[in-house]
Amino acid sequence: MKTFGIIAVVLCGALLIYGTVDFPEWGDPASPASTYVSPYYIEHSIPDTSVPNIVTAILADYRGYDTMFETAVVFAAGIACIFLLRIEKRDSPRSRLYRHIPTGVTIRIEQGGRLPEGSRDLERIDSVWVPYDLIIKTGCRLVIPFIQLFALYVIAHGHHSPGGGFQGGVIFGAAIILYALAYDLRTAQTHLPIRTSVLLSSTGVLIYAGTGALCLLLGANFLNYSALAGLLGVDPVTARSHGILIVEIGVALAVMAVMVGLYYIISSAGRLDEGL
Amino acid sequence: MIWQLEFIILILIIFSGIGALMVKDLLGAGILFSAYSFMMCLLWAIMGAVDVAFTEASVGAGVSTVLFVAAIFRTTRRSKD
Amino acid sequence: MNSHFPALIIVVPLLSAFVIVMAGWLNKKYCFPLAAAALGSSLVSAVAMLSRVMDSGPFTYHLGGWAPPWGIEYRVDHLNALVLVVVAAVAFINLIATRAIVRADFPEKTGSFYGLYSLFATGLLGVVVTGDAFNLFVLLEITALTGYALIGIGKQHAPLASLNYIFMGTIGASFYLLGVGYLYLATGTLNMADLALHLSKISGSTVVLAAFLICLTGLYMKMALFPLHAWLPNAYACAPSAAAGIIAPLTTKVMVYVLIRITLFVFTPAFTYAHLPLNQAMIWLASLAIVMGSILALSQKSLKKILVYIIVAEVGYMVGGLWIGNRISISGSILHIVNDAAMTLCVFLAAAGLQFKLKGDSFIALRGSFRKMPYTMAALVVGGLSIIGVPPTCGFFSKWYLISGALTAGTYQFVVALLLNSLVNVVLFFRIFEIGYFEPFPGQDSHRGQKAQAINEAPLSMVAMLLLVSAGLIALGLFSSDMVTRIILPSIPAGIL
Amino acid sequence: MDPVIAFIIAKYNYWMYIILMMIGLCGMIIKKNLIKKIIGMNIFQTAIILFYISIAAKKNATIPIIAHAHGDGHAAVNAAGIINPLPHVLMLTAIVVAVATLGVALALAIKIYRQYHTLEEDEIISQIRE
Repeated sequence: MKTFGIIAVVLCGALLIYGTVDFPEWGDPASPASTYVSPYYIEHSIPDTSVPNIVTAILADYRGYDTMFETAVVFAAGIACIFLLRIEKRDSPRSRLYRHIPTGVTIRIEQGGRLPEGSRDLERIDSVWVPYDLIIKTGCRLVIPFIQLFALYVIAHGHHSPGGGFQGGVIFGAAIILYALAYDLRTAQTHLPIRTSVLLSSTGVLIYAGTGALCLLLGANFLNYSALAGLLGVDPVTARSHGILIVEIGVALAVMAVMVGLYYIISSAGRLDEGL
Repeated sequence: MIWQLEFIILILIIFSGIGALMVKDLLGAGILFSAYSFMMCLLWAIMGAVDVAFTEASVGAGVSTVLFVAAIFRTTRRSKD
Repeated sequence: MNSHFPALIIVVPLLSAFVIVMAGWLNKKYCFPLAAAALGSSLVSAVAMLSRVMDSGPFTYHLGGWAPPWGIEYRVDHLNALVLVVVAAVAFINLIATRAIVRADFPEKTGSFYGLYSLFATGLLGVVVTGDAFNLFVLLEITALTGYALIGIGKQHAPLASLNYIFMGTIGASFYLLGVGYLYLATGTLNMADLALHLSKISGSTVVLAAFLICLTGLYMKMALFPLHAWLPNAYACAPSAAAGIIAPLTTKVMVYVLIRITLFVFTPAFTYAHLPLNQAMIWLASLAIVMGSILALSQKSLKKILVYIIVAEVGYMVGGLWIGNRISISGSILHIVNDAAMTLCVFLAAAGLQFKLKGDSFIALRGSFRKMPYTMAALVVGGLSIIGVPPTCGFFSKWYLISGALTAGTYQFVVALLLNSLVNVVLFFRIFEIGYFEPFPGQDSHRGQKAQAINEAPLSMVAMLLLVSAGLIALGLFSSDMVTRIILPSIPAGIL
Repeated sequence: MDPVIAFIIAKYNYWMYIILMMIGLCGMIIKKNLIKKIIGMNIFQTAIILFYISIAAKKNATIPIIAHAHGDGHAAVNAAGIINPLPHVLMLTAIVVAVATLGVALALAIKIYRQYHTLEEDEIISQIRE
């Protein structure tokens, strides 16, 4: 089986290399790909949408329909993982582990006994091998606000510099995942429970599709932001630029919530109690 | 495009790709795959695709590595081939 | 408002999917009505678009207000208006029919299930209506991703089958993406109508031939044509019956539609049928798919496994009809897309009803099912006769067009494969009817003195939908001749003799 | 320089994606472990993204962001000096699709491990046969 696989793949590779015989020269400016449709984007992206970053202009305006379905793909992945792995039944209350910080002694309490949560020098841990990581916890507490600030910058500055909804949303999600890694899944769930993350991802995608439907209701074609000019009180070109910004915020919200939801579900294999 | 730099990165990509498939320990494979994604992001940055490189760095090298390690934590680290 | 129908048919189920998932977490009882309303409105707009195309010809819709080569464009002509109505109807009927099954199988996950269900229907509707090659890839990914989740939730080894489906489906979709990349490299545009224009000028270069072959392999892998069909039997047999009711009838048929759209409308017929050895090889491949599909179906022990291998054989019908290349055989394969979706829906709904009530669909469980579930078995009989190809039902007419097209083109191996498959289908279905009708009910050893069995029929909504679909099979059969003349023949491009 | 060397120099960049695609395809076919197959699938997808990016590349052209101060006149932008932005947009979609497929594949791998307690395909198939 192994040799048959290698032979088939090498044959397919040779065929593909033969297929590149008639390719245009690599990187030559006169190739059909760079002389037919793309020069229009390069020359007209500022007069049409006043967005210097052409990739963001194409992504959210000229081919905004693709990006809407791309956000739907991210949303579908989040819902699919929750649908596949989520375990609803509350199994019996298992033993709980506590560590006495000054002495490092771990205490196991059986049959759902509980300690007062407020005690300062007793800390709840998921399993015996969890190290006492004061440095990681305080380090992350310092770094996370700046990561989130940078994520907001990436979303807002998508018009002028590389970045935009997807990258900003993922970085914001990564900040929350870092928090869940530094502490444990339970404390991260107090700040952003799985229910809020699903509702946030639905609102994010609804913002995107809703803006498109709003343009439809205002009479223009679907996702034609210049129809928002009357609503936003600006001329059609800046209305397109604002439309792109609204859509990027929707994408960022959806991507952030889905990445956090994916991490919660996969790291705890659906039980949402013990993460990494 | 300084083609020497690009050539080195291509070699690194191919080695980390093959390494990610060859190494027996799955956690090592996950880390090598994250290195592969990061090298890919560098190659695209050199080729001028800055938006794609940014996305690959944050989505490819970032989140997919966390998902990989979380999945390996929930399954097993040993693999036979 | 009617000028916005192409956008409405996609946007309403898409928005409803997001609202359903929210409702799933807030208040579960709104999920089913929302999904039914959204898919119902898609069905209405699909029928409205079909009637508009029939009387005033194809029309286009520019997304985002940008003209075609720069923006994304929807082009609705006879071919995809017809397939749109089929997709919307099958999705709506299956939703209504399998309501009780969903409430029984996933009591606490109905919100996510109906969200994924309407996203799946949106993806299929989008694949059929789009006029942009890359947009078709993104919509294929939505359909595939929701399909993996809907299949992966099933019992026994459904997760493994779904993971194999992921591997094969991703390779197929990536090959299609590579093919579109080759086309973009050669012409510089992504719009299908624009591509057809530019490809006719440079049809000599090997890049176009390489793009053609790569696109074909990708699409064959997605539609599970015989040598690449390994993922389909386990995936559809282990899927939960509510999900199998929409995945089985539609995914392969929509992929055949995409094959017809790519070969006839992007690579114009002049290019597709120019390479004689390629056509012959494809016809032999299709005949092989039909024969192997029916042989593999003979060796199966449960109803669903038989139906799944029949799907593998049906894909061979449509691909063979396309490659024979004359107007009759192509209209036969387009008509077969419509008929096969309806037939597969009928038999899969019947199998879902049997599995729901008899707790299993192996031959032992099916014994005496005529007495217990008369209406479901009656619908299974109509579906079986249609798959065999008995005249009043629609299966006969599409086979008739395919066979007459093959005879005029002189490809006799295709005719032999079709007839052999019909005979094997007769054996398959009459074995099930014989078990269902004559075998004594396990508790009852002799025929004499049988007291009337308690009719333990499937839920009312399912039985009503089953009878509607089986009546539809016969109606499709009766109206197939003027359906072909008024809708299918004008949809075939001019270059075909 | 004879034509073969010129041919290779002109086209070698396109062959990079073929090598990576073959590595990915080999990984999926030959490897038995499910996680290895998922890694192979992802390598396969990034190879195709590399192909699109090498279509977009232009010799001595800048990145697709038009440097312009706010409010000044729209300077004439010559299209030959800027890299083709369209494949970059398409590949943003392909990267996000690859991560979404990776998430669902890992979720299914965890479900399979919970059912069969192994990730090796041959052990799983032997368990199914019993």
